[in-house]
Amino acid sequence: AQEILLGNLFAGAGPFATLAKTNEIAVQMAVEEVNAAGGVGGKRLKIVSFDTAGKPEQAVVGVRKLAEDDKVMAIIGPFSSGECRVAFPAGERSGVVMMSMASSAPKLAEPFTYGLRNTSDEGYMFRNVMKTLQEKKYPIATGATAYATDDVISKTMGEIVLPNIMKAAGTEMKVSVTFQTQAFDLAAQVSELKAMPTDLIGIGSGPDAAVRLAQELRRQGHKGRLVAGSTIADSELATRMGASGDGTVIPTTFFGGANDKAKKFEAEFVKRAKAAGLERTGASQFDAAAYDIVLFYAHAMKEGKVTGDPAKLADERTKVRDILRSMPPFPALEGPISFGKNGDALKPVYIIEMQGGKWNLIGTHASGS
Amino acid sequence: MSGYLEGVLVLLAINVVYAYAAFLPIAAGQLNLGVAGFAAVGGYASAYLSTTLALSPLIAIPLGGVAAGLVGLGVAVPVLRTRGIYLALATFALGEIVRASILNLEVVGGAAGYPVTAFIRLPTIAMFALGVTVLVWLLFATRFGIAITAVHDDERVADLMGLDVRAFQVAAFTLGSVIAGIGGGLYAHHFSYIEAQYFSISLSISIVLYVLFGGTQSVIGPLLGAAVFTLLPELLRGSAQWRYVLFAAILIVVMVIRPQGLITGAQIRRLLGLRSSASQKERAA
Amino acid sequence: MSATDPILTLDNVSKHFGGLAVVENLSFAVRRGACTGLIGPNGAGKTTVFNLITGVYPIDTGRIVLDGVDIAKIPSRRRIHHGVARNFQNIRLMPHLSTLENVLVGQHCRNGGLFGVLQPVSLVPGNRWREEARAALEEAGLAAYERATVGSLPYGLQKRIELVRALMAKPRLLLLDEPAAGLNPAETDALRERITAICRDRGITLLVVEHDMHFVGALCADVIVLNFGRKIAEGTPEHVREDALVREAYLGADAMEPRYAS
Amino acid sequence: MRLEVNDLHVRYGRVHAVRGVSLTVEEGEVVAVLGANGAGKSSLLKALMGLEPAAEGRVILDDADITRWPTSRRVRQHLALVPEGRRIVTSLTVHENLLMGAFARKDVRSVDAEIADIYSRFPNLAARRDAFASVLSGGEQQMLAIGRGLLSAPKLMMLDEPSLGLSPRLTNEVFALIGELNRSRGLAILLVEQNTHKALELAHRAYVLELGRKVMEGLPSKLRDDPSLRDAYLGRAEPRKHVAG
Amino acid sequence: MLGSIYAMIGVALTLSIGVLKFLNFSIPGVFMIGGMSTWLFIRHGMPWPLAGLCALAVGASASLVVERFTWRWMRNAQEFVPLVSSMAFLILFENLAVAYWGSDLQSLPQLFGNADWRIGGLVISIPQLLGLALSIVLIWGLSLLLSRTRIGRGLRTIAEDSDTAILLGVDISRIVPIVFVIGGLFAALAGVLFALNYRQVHPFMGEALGLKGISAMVVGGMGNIWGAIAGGLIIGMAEALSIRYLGADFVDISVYGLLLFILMVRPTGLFGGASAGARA
Ligand SMILES: Nc1ncnc2c1ncn2[C@@H]1O[C@H](COP(=O)(O)OP(=O)(O)OP(=O)(O)O)[C@@H](O)[C@H]1O
Ligand SMILES: Nc1ncnc2c1ncn2[C@@H]1O[C@H](COP(=O)(O)OP(=O)(O)OP(=O)(O)O)[C@@H](O)[C@H]1O
Ligand SMILES: [Mg+2]
Ligand SMILES: [Mg+2]
Repeated sequence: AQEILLGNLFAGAGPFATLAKTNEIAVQMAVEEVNAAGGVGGKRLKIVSFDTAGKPEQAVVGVRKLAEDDKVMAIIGPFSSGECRVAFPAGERSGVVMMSMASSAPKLAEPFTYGLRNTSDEGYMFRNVMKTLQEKKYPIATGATAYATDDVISKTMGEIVLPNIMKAAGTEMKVSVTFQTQAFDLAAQVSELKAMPTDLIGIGSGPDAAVRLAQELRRQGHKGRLVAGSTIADSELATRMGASGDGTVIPTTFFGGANDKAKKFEAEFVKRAKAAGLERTGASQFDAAAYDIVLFYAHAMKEGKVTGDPAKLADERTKVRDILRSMPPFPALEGPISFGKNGDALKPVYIIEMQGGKWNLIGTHASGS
Repeated sequence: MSGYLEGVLVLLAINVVYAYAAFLPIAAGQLNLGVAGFAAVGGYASAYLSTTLALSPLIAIPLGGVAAGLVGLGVAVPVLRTRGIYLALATFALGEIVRASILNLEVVGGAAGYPVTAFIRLPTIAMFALGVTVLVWLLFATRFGIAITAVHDDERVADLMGLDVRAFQVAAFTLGSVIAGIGGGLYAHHFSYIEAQYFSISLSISIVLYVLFGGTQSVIGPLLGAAVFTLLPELLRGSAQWRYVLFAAILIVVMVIRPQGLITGAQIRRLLGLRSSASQKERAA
Repeated sequence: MSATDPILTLDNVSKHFGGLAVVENLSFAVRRGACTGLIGPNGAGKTTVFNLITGVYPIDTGRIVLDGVDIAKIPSRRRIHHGVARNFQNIRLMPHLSTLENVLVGQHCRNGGLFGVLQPVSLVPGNRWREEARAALEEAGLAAYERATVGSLPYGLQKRIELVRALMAKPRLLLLDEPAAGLNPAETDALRERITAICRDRGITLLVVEHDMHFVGALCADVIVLNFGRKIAEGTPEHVREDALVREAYLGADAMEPRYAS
Repeated sequence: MRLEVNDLHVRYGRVHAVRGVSLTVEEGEVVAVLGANGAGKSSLLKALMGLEPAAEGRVILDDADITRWPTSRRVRQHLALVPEGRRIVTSLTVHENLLMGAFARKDVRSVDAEIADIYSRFPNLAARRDAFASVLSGGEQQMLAIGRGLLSAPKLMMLDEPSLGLSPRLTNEVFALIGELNRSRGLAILLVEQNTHKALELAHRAYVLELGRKVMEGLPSKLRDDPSLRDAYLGRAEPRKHVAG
Repeated sequence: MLGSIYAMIGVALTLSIGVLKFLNFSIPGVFMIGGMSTWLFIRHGMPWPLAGLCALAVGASASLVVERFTWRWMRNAQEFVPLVSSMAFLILFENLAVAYWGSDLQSLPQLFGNADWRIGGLVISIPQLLGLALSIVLIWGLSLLLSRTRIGRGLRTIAEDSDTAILLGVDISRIVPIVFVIGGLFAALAGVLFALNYRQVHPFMGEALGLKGISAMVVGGMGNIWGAIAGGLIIGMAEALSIRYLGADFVDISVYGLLLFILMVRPTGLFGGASAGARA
């Protein structure tokens, strides 16, 4: 074969559609770069896409199609934790490496050998947020949490990760309120928070609920600083929160302004997004992660001298897996990255603060710090 | 067989089981929007049994169905006090309560979901689907099927003809729950992982749509409906982001042409090669 | 009326809807094996009497005794097991069932146990119950419509199907509410002959409501006349026809108009 | 108002219910349509009212071809049908049902008086004025259907078995009423009736349908004397059992 | 406030099911269209009142399209069947929105400076209050229309038996679209109010609210407009109270538990009078 195939499981319809679309742009950029640099062992990379519509069942069908029918070397995605949960067992059975760019549910990849995630542990990320706040001497004496309970990541964030790490940093936890991911009216929760104003409000939720919460907090006149894990990191968050987001501090694994490489990537990305009809101010951490996944695969395939010969497919897939899992920190777009025992990436963390509808970098922490 | 095809067939088989779960109550005039709730009970119960007691899925899945059936039986009497859209809403509420309860049930993982170790493949799933289909077909070849329709059409008269209306309603509801539970068990054991969010109202609604789209008057309807709803989006893959737009448009157009669903009772009679009353009358004329 | 051996006795039965007394202190007996007519003006309560006997509504006071059993205390569903079957004034067939299936529903009270319910009636060739139903349709001249969906059949045919369905219960007492409505005189005559023959052959006692006085006169030995929920007259058709009250309330001026002779 | 029907066909899928029927109802005329069960009488009336599409043929009202008109337009042109099976609106009260009869009318002023007139003719209805129509007895529903039909101020009224379920006395009254309206207002009537004797007594002309086809037409006296018709529709002639006097 | 949005969606639904016996699942889609169009028009520089009005027009037109392809064809179909088409319209609307504007949550700018009204600790936003008042007035007018007028009687006849309605001269091909337009206006208005108050919209915003709207309608007793309002407020309150006292974990259990309980105690909803009982 003159080409080596990579599968791409993306959610072309449903609630992740837009995120998936920008991911595709990032993946395409990476593939072009690799091919421009001579491909893998002289062979070009080619992407075979499968739309899961964000549905777990279809993710499984996708894995089987890509692995068994298209005989891809490895799979980029799936996107969400829900899809990963059912796709990883299927990938394990088919013996094909898969790597998610967004799933961050705790310990999800741990039971699998072929399932990897280019995302970082939320605890590790948030610890660095508190570290930066301390370094910058921001007020952190009192804290509260507000989190969604019907989504496992948000719930773990709100019940365990945020309060424990805040307490460890010396913050006194005062209040905790809960809501549902879909809840639109957070007035009741906010008035409860407002009854006992705190310096920090830790948010455990996705970006949408965070936007709602920020707006309601400001509407009711709460001045506390919002802090969160990477669950609310979204490249457009600053635009969406507007003035109500001022002071919000979050960790992210990708920050466009961090270095030249990132700047160049982001500029190109924004250009391509625009060409595809998407107004973006920057790339999200998922886009960067998707981009890096292609680079990891290319690296591992080169390293393993993968030929793409159908007869050796199973062996070569396993080789790719083994190389990835034992890879020394690889100089990726997001920084030097390697994989831990639990299948999740160890990567640098950038701490950013929102000010006037823009993110500013206020701290950088090296991988595994 | 291609992995893709097998994957799609698995979905089809599971959807067929779900469709029959909704069909039984619909045939008796009950729009059950809680099918997903019963599927959840069956799915979680069978997964729990096969994981903790190391039962074979072949035993655990029917047991899951029984568990769902017991829940169905327990709630049938109060829930069936309501009628029509009220019944639909009551079952919807029931399904959501089941889902929300599982979300808080830490034995089975709560919001984190529940991993299932045992794994079943297409042949097993297809066997279950076939079993359920044959069962429902047989059931509708008996007086039971007629009685269910009679109860649906006119409760009062059915009662006066000596039919135990309540018993038939409860039976249809409960049997539907059992089948839903089996569907949930199949899902759990093929996808190796279940979470409460999957068993949401959207699942219930799509299942009900299979039946309404396929036609509620015959046993083939649910089969057809499930097939269209599973296969059509696959066939439309080529249309990229317009896939579901096209899918919905096709549904709308089909319903305009065939408001009674794809297949109706009268058609079945015609398809089976039986002379229609019309041609007979013409002959008699 | 010599009700020496009544199969059915209503004893002081009353029924009110809200403030409206629809049946009041009604007592009458139906002779076994005979055919009794129940007539009266529109809104007199005839259909309501049927509804009370079959249990569509509970009675307010009184007793309804069928062969020595007070069926007023029995749930409506069980009454058909005691041998009362009926048709409905506004036809009530099951619109989604075929003619044959509608008739099969009529058999339910004879074959309704778990075993009966699970018997495959439509798969096995020559199933006893199905054959019986087909034979009944055949006999009623409806065999051609066996598989038709009943909703689209003309009114007159639906009426006849309902009669077959009621007969499938093998009742001892058959209640017919306006069986001849919608039939022309020739059809009415045919129907009357059929009913007479069936009741004679099967020993069925008949209670019929009908506005066609020729039909009632030819079919019934006894007639009970209701007005405003009360009995205003009873006796033979000839006797009742003479009654001034009946003529005033029910028959109207030209009650005696004869049929056209050729 | 004059109605002319040319070669009308009605089909329900593969059932060919009316097969090329032609008939006329002249201004101020009472015309009866007779036929056995399933002959296609109701289908004919439904097609004339636009409730079923005419598969072939033309319907002409005065000089207008109304074959494709929607029903509402026919109602506004003073065509009315008292349908088979009454079709009472059970979730409305008796009074509201009557008001519905006048739905398409522009001259609302006289409606109240006309309703009062209906009530005086059918005291049963007056007594149940505010009851839901669902509780009415069969005959009362029939009265309501007739009353409702009259309230649309028809110039041509089609009645599908108006005497169905009415007591002998009321049947007479209804027929008398129809005759009276015909004479006093010149209301044209197209009457489908199983009570053949009564219908022929009232009608100026009659048609006979059989299996969707017109098989006979003419004056009532002529039809009455036709032996085949007598056997099929009038019953054996000998007056039985009833006592004269 | 959310209660009044539920109520308006509930009214739109109840209008459709009560008057036309049509469980119209596209209503949540029209709600979304109302919200998304408001955002779109404002983004293109329209002042908010104009944007709101345009959004209403878009919503009403969408509802008309739904009528053209659903009710018109299946008015005599078996119960529940139209659910398929109306659900298909919901899928269609959502996926069209995703295809054109992406699946993101979109934010609207702050439109009313500081329009909040503070009483003690309570913050009530004036636009929310106005929205509530507006919806009550509109709903009141609608209920008068239905119970008093000729059109109302005509609609009730259509509800029971559209063939009879036709027979009596009701021009259903003109009246029914009006009902759809009114329903569409209510749903779209709810969407506009939602967009202006919560300042965020996205293609799937209809689903969750639509379900609450259906609950509101049914709790209130279907076909009863005031019931829909009461139902909306009850659901909204139950939600708020259980969040306050039980936490979000139990919101669904308590709200839906309440719903189930109400239905078991009163199988036709709180204000759903037993409909005219059929007789044998
Ligand atoms: N469920 C009910 N609620 C209130 N009134 C009722 C009910 N059922 C019957 N009625 C009233 O009782 C009276 C008698 O009704 P019924 O149907 O028994 O009359 P009927 O003698 O059969 O008349 P017809 O010959 O017209 O069929 C009618 O005036 C009717 O309106
Ligand atoms: N909706 C329908 N679908 C299919 N066939 C129908 C439908 N309505 C009527 N038919 C058929 O059309 C034929 C004529 O029926 P129609 O009701 O016009 O007869 P009719 O003369 O009015 O009879 P009756 O005296 O019993 O009322 C019958 O064969 C009937 O089965
Ligand atoms: Mg009666
Ligand atoms: Mg007829």
